Amino acid sequence: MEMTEYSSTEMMAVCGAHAVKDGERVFAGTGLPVLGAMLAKVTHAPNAIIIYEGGYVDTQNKDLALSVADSRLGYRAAASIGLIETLGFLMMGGRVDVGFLGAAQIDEYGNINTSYIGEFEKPKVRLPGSGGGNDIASSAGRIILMFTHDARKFVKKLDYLTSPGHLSGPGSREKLGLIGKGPALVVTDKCQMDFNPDTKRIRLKSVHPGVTPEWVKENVMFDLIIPNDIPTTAEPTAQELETLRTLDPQGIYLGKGQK
Amino acid sequence: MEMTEYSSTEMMAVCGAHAVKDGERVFAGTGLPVLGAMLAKVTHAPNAIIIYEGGYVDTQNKDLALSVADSRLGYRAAASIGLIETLGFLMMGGRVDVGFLGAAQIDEYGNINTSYIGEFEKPKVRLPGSGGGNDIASSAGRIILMFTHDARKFVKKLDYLTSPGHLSGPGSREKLGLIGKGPALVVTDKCQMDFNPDTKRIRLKSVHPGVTPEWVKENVMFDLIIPNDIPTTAEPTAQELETLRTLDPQGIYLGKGQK
Amino acid sequence: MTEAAIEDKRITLEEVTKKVPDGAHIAWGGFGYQRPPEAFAMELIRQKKRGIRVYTCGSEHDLDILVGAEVCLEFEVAFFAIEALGLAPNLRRRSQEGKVKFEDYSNLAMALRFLGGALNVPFMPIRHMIGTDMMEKTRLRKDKAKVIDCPFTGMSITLLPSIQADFGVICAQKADQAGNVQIFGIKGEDNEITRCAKKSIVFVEEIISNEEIRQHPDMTMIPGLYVDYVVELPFGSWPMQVFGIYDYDLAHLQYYVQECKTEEGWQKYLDEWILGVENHEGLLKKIGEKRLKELRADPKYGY
Amino acid sequence: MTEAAIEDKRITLEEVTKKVPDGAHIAWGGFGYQRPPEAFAMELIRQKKRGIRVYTCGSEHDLDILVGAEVCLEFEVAFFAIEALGLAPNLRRRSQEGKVKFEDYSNLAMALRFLGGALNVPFMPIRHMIGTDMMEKTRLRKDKAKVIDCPFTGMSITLLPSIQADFGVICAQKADQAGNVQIFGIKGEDNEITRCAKKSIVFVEEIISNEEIRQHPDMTMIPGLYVDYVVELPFGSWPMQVFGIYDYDLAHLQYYVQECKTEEGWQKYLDEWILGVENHEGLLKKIGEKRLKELRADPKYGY
Repeated sequence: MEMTEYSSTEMMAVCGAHAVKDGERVFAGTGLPVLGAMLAKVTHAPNAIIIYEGGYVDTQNKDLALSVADSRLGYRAAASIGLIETLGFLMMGGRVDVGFLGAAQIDEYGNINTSYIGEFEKPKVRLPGSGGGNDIASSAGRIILMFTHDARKFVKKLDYLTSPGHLSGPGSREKLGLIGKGPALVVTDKCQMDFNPDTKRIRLKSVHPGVTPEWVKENVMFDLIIPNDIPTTAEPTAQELETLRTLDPQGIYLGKGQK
Repeated sequence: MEMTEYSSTEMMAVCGAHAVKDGERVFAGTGLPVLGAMLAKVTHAPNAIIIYEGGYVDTQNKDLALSVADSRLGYRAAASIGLIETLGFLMMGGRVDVGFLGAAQIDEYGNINTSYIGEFEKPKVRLPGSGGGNDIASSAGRIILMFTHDARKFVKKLDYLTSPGHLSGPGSREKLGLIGKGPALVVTDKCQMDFNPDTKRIRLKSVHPGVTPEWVKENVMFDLIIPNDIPTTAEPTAQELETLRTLDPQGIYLGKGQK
Repeated sequence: MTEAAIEDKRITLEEVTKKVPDGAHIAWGGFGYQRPPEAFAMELIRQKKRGIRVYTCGSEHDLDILVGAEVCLEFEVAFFAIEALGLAPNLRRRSQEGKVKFEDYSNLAMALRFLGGALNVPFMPIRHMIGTDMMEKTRLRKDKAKVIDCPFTGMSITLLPSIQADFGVICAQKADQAGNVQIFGIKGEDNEITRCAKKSIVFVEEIISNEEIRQHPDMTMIPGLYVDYVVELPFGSWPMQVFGIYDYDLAHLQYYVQECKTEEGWQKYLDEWILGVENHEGLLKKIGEKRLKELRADPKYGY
Repeated sequence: MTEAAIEDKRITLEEVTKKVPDGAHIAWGGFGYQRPPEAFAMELIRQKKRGIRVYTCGSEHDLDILVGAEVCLEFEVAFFAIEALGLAPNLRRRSQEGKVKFEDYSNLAMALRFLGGALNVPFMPIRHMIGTDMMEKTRLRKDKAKVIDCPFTGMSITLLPSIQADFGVICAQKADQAGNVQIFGIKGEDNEITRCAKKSIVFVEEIISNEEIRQHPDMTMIPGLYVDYVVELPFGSWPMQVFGIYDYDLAHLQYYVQECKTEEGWQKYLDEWILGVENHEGLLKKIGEKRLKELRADPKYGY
């Protein structure tokens, strides 16, 4: 297959898309997850059903949305209701297979901070907060985390735990009655990580072309599990890239000419 | 004013109508209460807002309904929603001024049985049950009870307490956190009764033309309070009767030619 | 772009009824005279189901025939009668025979129990029912309701156990083949029923295209995500009504109430109107085109 | 028949804002870019309100200007940013100054708290938030959330305190003068907000007749019973969007985010776009007919 140049952001979007299976019910937030979910739907997962927390159910939007409440998502949606519907009946009701989330920090168990940087009592930065993130992390069948790689985001201890990953390890989600199975995959612009099924601790899964396992190990602030024989992430195909760029012609999420 | 012959059922409907004030939010069940509420709205209370538990809000039906869910009530309603709306947000939300109810039995405190005649363990008759009755009795601002007079309906002890009246007397509703103020008026085809504000016990308020306080006293199975100087209930006016018959031209609730 | 196939959840009345096993717990839609699953009740009888438990606010002729045929003798319910026409005759008789078991709730209590099931939380709070015999007198459930001290206000508050029934069954005006449902007129508790059930069955008067659904997303009351089976079945709520489509058959209801006052009368009704027709099409033929046409709603009024 | 007068709840933006006292608690409608009460936020600033507390799932530019102008510094909220464009600039700065107090909840938690208020019950159960810092870390409330043992299942379950705010404020497409409201596109948490508030204020793009409301009762999302004031205010959500009516003004939002990164930039924005116009009509004049026309939605797409 012909290789095409692609940006690291495009790589992330394609990895996100690959994580969606056909027929799944997908809960997407704004940003790259939207693109990943849309790409999946127009390539290998045409029967994926995409839901946005504002109230849009089973969307077929033609233009890219800036907000989970964007009118663009309303065009040809199968239903257009409200938050109790999407985050309550669908999400807490256990009817969503996969949810995408971003994070400002995660720890070794995939617990998520999107609220504060610094001490709670006197934070350095107030981040957006949970939004629907905690709801998605608690109840979606599995979680895919997507964010650009920065060592300061992979911390030993979160400044604030906004949304549950595997909490303190095996059994801790079940003990609290959480419905979803927690984080399954972390996608950055450098690598992919998953979680050891026995210990629920994060581990390296694949490195993107040009990135070494050593680089990744040095660019997380905890002791990352690195199994033997880490594969290189498959590169996006020419067709995937072409389709992806059709979905975001203005480069709103993909950026313009950025590598 | 010219007097017109009228039936005892018509008398009840008119008494029910008189109990509604202009601008009030009225919750009506099927049967005579519908007629009472509709009569009020087309005579002295044009700004009354009528709500039916199936989901109809602010109705202006042109034909009489057989069911609280009847499509007739949907014609020109201001909204057509569901039970959580009517019995939840509106009723339990404390937004309804007056509710009409029927009863198979009531006791001295206006507590209501619409569920079983005979012992609960081996009932003689299974009645319709609460329906929305308990909800209305619990939370409507005040309750108007309407049923045909029969001594066996006014009992010292209910076979089953379906819907709360004044329970065991002053303060007992408040103690349980019930929002509504409880029964205010009982309308039968023989008389009207209200409740002593201090003791919350039922008492005779007026007797319909031709009925004596003594007859009423003998036709209840508890010791009815009969104040001095019981007035005779005002007779329906010719205009009220004419309007009422227009609302039920087929005599569905009023009966045909019945006195 | 790859075109998604539109999932086809259509099935016949006979086949969908076969999927409901004896002993199933059903959250039962429709409210009063509006959109009850009548044809489904009749088919449950024809297929001789037993041991069904029904959860509902209130239904009328549909449940009374289930009681008469002893398909369903256990109810968690708020209301049971034929409004304006009197008590439900089979229910009255079967109750006197000691055959029917009720767990009594109020209408709001049942609707909130469906809402709690839809939210997948174990209970819902209510300010009603407290102070009455409905709190203590119980026949079917270990835990009918619980009163706790509210941890915020200190006041007593009643908790009701949520319902997540095996099946949710409703009738509606329109749906597409993927189960996106449009309901016109009151919704009763049908929105909550389809969301709380493990599997939902929707009977519709008319199947419309997915394209039409997507032209009017605001009109979708129940997204297809909640719906497992869609049955196109005109007059599926006869002898009751469907807003905008047809009115109730008052003459038939009056005949039913009168006829079924005796066991003999009920058996005759059962033989003639339910077992005596092969299926729903047979029933419609028996009712006759003339009568069906009379019942058709005037679009201006909806009945 | 006596004709009912149709109650007239219409009022101007200026007058309705005067009815909101300093210190009022407001349940704030709109969700993300969709139908936020922007013009109302600007008028609160012009009238120099202080000490407002806002309850909302998430809003963006509208709340950020309230924070910048220090009208509102207390929030019970789930989300605060300008989606896709970055952090809310005033919020970021005022937070660093230590001036803003948040009580953090999730989106569903806030929506359920409104639902609980609408039902007039003291709390609602939720299976989320448990296990996180949101449960314990608190700034505004004595009782942020409580975990109890479920009396039915024995499992731990979280209870959230219901909200019954002084005011509920939403924007919608259409209403009649009696406050019967039609909302097209997503509803967010606006249905619950109007039902839980002590007084509700509705801003609409267009007033329609009561007759039109009664022709389509299925389209009434919020009956007038819940609504105290109706304000007809075209472009009341600018620079955000209203489904079917107009799109967001992306250029303005980008300009806002850039400009307000510094206090000086914010003060300039405040002077130019909020205090520098006399009222909403003045704002529309400043934006200009040409730009407003560009933002008008194509009815085919809704944006």
